[in-house]
Amino acid sequence: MRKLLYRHAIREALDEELARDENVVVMGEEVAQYNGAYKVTEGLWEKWGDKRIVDTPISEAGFIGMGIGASMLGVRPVMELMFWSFHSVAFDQLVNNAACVRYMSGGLINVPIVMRGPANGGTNVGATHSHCPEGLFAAFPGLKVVVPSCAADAKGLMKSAIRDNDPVYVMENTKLYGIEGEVPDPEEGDFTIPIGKAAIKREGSDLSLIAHGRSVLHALEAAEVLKNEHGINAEVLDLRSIRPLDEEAILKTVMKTNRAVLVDESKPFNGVSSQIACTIQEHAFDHLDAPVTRVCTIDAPSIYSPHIEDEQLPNTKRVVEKVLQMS
Amino acid sequence: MRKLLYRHAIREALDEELARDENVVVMGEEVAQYNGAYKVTEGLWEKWGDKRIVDTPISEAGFIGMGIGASMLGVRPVMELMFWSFHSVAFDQLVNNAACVRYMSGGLINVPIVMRGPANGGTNVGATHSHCPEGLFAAFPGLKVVVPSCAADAKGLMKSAIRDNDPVYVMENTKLYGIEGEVPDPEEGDFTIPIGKAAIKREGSDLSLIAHGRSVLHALEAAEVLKNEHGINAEVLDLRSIRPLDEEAILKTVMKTNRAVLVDESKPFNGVSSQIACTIQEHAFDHLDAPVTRVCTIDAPSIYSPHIEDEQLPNTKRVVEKVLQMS
Amino acid sequence: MIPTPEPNLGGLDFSDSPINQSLTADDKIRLYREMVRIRRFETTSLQYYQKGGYMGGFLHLYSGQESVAVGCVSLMGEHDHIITAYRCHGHSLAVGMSMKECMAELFGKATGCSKGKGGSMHFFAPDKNYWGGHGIVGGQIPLGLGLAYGVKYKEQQGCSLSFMGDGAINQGAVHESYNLAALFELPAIFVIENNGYSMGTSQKRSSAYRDCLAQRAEAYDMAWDIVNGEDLLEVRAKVHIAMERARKESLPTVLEIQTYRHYGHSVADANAQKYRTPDEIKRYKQQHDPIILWENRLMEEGLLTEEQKKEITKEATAECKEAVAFAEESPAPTMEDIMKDVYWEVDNETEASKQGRHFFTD
Amino acid sequence: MIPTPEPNLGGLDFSDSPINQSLTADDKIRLYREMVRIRRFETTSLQYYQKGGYMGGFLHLYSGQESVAVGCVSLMGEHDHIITAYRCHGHSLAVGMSMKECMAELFGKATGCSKGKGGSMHFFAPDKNYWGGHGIVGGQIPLGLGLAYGVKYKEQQGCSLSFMGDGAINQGAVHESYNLAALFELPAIFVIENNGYSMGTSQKRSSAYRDCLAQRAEAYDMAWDIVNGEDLLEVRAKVHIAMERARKESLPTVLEIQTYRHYGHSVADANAQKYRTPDEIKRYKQQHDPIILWENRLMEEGLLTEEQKKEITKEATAECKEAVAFAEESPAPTMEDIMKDVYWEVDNETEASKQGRHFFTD
Ligand SMILES: Cc1ncc(C[n+]2csc(CCOP(=O)(O)OP(=O)(O)O)c2C)c(N)n1
Ligand SMILES: Cc1ncc(C[n+]2csc(CCOP(=O)(O)OP(=O)(O)O)c2C)c(N)n1
Ligand SMILES: [Mg+2]
Ligand SMILES: [Mg+2]
Repeated sequence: MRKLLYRHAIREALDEELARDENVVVMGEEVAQYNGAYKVTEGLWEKWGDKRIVDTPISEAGFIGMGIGASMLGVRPVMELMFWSFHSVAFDQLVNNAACVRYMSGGLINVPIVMRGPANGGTNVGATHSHCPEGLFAAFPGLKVVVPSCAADAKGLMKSAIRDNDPVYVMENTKLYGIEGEVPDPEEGDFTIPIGKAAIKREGSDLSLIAHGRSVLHALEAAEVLKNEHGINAEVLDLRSIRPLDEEAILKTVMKTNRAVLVDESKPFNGVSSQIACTIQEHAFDHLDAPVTRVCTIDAPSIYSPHIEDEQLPNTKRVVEKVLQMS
Repeated sequence: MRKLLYRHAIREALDEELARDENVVVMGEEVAQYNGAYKVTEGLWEKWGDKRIVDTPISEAGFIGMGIGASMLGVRPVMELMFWSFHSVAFDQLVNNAACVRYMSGGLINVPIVMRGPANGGTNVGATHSHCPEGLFAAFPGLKVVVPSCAADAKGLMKSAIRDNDPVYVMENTKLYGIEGEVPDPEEGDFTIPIGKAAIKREGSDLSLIAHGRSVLHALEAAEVLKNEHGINAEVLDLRSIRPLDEEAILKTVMKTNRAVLVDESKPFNGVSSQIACTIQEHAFDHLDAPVTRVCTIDAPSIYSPHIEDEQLPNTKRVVEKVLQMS
Repeated sequence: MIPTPEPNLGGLDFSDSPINQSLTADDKIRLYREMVRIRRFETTSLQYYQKGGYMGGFLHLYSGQESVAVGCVSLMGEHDHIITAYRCHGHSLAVGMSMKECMAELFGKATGCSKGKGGSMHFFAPDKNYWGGHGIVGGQIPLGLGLAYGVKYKEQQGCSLSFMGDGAINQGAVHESYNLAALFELPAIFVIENNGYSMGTSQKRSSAYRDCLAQRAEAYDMAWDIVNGEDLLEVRAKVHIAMERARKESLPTVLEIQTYRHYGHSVADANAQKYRTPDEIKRYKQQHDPIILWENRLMEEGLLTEEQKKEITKEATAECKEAVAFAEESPAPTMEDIMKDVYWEVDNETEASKQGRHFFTD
Repeated sequence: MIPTPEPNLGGLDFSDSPINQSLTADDKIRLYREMVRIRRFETTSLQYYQKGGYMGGFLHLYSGQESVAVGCVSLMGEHDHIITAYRCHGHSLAVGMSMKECMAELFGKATGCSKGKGGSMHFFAPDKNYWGGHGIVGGQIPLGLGLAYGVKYKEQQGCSLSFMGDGAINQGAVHESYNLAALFELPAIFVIENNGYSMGTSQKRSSAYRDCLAQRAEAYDMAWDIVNGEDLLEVRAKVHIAMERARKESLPTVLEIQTYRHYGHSVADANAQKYRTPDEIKRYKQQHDPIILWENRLMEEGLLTEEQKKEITKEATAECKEAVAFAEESPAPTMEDIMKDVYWEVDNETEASKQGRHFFTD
């Protein structure tokens, strides 16, 4: 199959949706003339022009709120946060206006907006630029949170996000932008992936590694090491979205393997994996041969040092170790 | 023992700390001349004057950031958020500047600040005004989160918070402000409660109800009902602080009763109780006779209607039902 | 550079302005009726709030400010949109919402405009281009900006009117919106309803400014004006200019409309008679009540008789009574209702709604 | 009302101003040396960044803007404080931080000023009244306001200087801070280092304004001025006035200092030669480089010889080399280090630190 970089898969999704629906407009800092800080929107401004691809000032609360307001009128903005970390200056718009206006209006309004951008550590940019807020936003009913781990998912989920009539927050990853993956050719038809469906990325029988985003890659690598060096056959489940969450798939793999290790770039207190562990123990209690354990980012603000940041994050070694520690 | 309203216990704490340390300054919207929207600061402006009790404009990001900056110089601001729900417009200051500046400076700076205000539902003020962000903030290493459930704790923990050299976020409750409780007389000496120590509020043997804030009251009421109507003897643990978290006390009560029901006004996805369930199953797996279950706020934005809001929240009836459902 | 106006508080007569000359006698009576209806609605709300057991939460009354909402809304056309803060009953009735749905909302009933989910601060009527009713101070302003963005994007000739209080102007999001409006040349009108106080804090204690609050628009090279809100005709004349600037030139404006609230910040305002002297309140009620002033003008112009006046009040009172009866009789939302209106896709049972778990209550 | 200045870009000679007249020959050479040291440091950083394997993350170079940090810091006394954004190397060296600790920080070493935890954007030296180095655009401005608050609270005669870029002025927190500074009469100076661009966006594409960006201060009835940043003496003269206003009258000022960055936004700026023409960059480097201009002046005044100049550059180069050696040889932070510097109470092993679990890694 055709291969695309993760960033180009997103661009293709945007491009196709811009063509499909004249109400789709891409907005954010440096998305137009600069081609995007991470080149996700490269070439779109040249192709689609000023109306459809819009550069904004550094006013996240203002322009994200503006997007939400416009979406209430039927515009379908796809807003880039240069880093998802900058959610902190637009939080009110993100968790009150986008998430609650439908509810507070008794269903009279809906907010068909997408917020997207990278949300990850691992690039040595320090504590304020390395937040992983997927668990944070998934905590707000009214929001949807999507975290694609590969190029195909990035494209397919982005297209679904743009067509969704609720606010969808897509958390990309600067460490994945440059990774290639197979993505169906547009010639073969419109390619979307439904939001809320997890994917088994590797079949296994001895334990389940449950992950999302870049952690899926660590889980897959760890599964190889476990197989080759320890004869342990791990199944890897990629959540793909955090809300809606494919609990069925989670419980299914756990009931199959009876053991789960969660790999999650969140900080451990109320990381996505806290919720998942909570769910598993509640709904698959009798199927568990051991407690659910987790590999999260080590619990401190994100360190800068390139010598050590990778150790603070989940990585293959830490996943393997955690699995081997299991009773 | 002497009885005080919860709100007056807080006021007494503020008053005593204002007297103890000339660097303590109370700031927020309407805290001075208006006596506080919820009268927590009543009389303090009259007593302490303009320098120590300061009214601010409606600029939460600005004035909270200002407090953080001043605290770096050794001022010890106690900032009121009229509602903790308004954290959404000051989020960057709360989770980046307060939580990370120590880390990013390699420990050169510390931020001895207290943020306080009510954080609760149940007053029919709708989705944007009813957030319970204790779990959200506890997720950020660098912050401390305290949730007092009674007048004595409110006073003792507030005093510890003000003396703490790290940022402490105290989540009060408008539904508790008017509730009376025993508080030691200042004559008997300086009364503080260490942050990070949970309290057994009721001894029991059959199961553990673990709660914080107002949910402790529901847990206690439910324990009475369970005892009187069902012969079930529940232990009630009041967490008192969410970070630092008294995991020892949590595990101890669970190992004693072998069953836990968590009562938590958070929304269920990544509520405080998600984290606690995750911890219990991890560290007391073999002691559990049943999965840990939870009574949280029903998972939708907070409804206004006074006819139904109480049903959306944890309440005594829902706690009793949940316990009775346990296998 | 847009020239800045001389703040004009001299009490000019704005009846000459074309937008006002076009008012028929009926129009003028209708404007009167709207204001009276709002006043009555608020009085009734207050009454039931104080009785206890009917409503919960906050109640921020609009009494005294009626000329602002009614004057502004009277200028709105098909592509003009409006959004405001939590003190929203006046705007809601002015756009044509029924007293019934509003009162039922206050009573927390399923028949309320927001099905009992929003309450006093959150009335909406998108079918009337009315986008709420918002509780976070200043938070609605970027949304209002977005409404202007939407109008322009769709190449309609229209504008958005975004209302806020004199305290709200110190929220950062407001300034970000000013800059965006001016930079993108959006048909956005920012209306500061300056009633002199944000809760218990006077304008002087919350804002630094040169001559007035609207003047901050100059920082963004944006047009602005100051309006004596007690005069319905001045409101209409000046807001009309801003709306035309927006519609025809796609340029934003900040308007500061001076007004006064008769009651405290909310019904729970314990200090309502402290931070404002009883004298001040009395003076405003007696000499600056926009309803009385409009009434006097209509009387002078011979358009309104004592009888008509009574009739209008009577009608409004009757309408309120009906609204209360409707609200009382209406059913409360159910437990199932709590879970509705969270996601469009779920409410509409689409394919998308069938994947994965959306709600985490057991 | 504070009178607003005429923006003065006419190239007046500020050598007469008292604060500049007091400069000895040594002082002037010292200022020169500071600027050269910063330039060298940045060139060295760039070199090692590009070599690969030495540094991570971003690198925002200060080259071209040296006169701003050096000019401002040269005016600071015991109770004056400074804070800035992520483009912070210039300010850091200007306040007296050593190249060693700064370079070690870039190299992510435990000997770095922030122990390798902050990186390029987060240098701090509270002992030198320097409060960082902050990555969230505009986020440092309320902190700077708080420094002014602290100075006033402690009844010291001092002020805070809070630096931001021309793009940062559109963050809401900045405006909230302007209002608070003016309202509370705080000794806060807001310095806009206007290098014409925020990343790839020119001033005109990001900000609506009347004559200039500092003029937004008028919205808050605050003093402001515009400064030609290429002239070290003008920087000193005008910033001194603002600092005196702050110290003596406890009043805030917004200053816009016009400057230029020689490199792209950061080393990763793929479009550094696109949004600005190569011609423009060349012109600034040749005709408006503050170091060259200062050098020329000192030469003209006979205070600097060709030899001295070479010597100063040589020293700075040697200092950089030593700093690199130090950084290279220094140890990296360890796994245990990751968990330090999160809580003061934990680091100091106080009683408070012994209650409950602070960290949630197994
Ligand atoms: C972000 C935020 N901060 C504080 C509040 C609490 N609050 C509600 S209304 C209000 C006063 C607002 O005054 P103003 O903007 O003048 O409007 P008015 O009430 O006079 O109509 C305050 C402080 C809030 N709702 N949101
Ligand atoms: C809140 C926030 N939004 C966006 C960014 C990304 N960003 C970093 S620097 C920058 C440009 C800032 O330009 P300016 O304020 O002019 O400062 P300069 O880089 O020119 O010194 C942007 C968009 C950020 N760090 N924080
Ligand atoms: Mg007001
Ligand atoms: Mg710039």
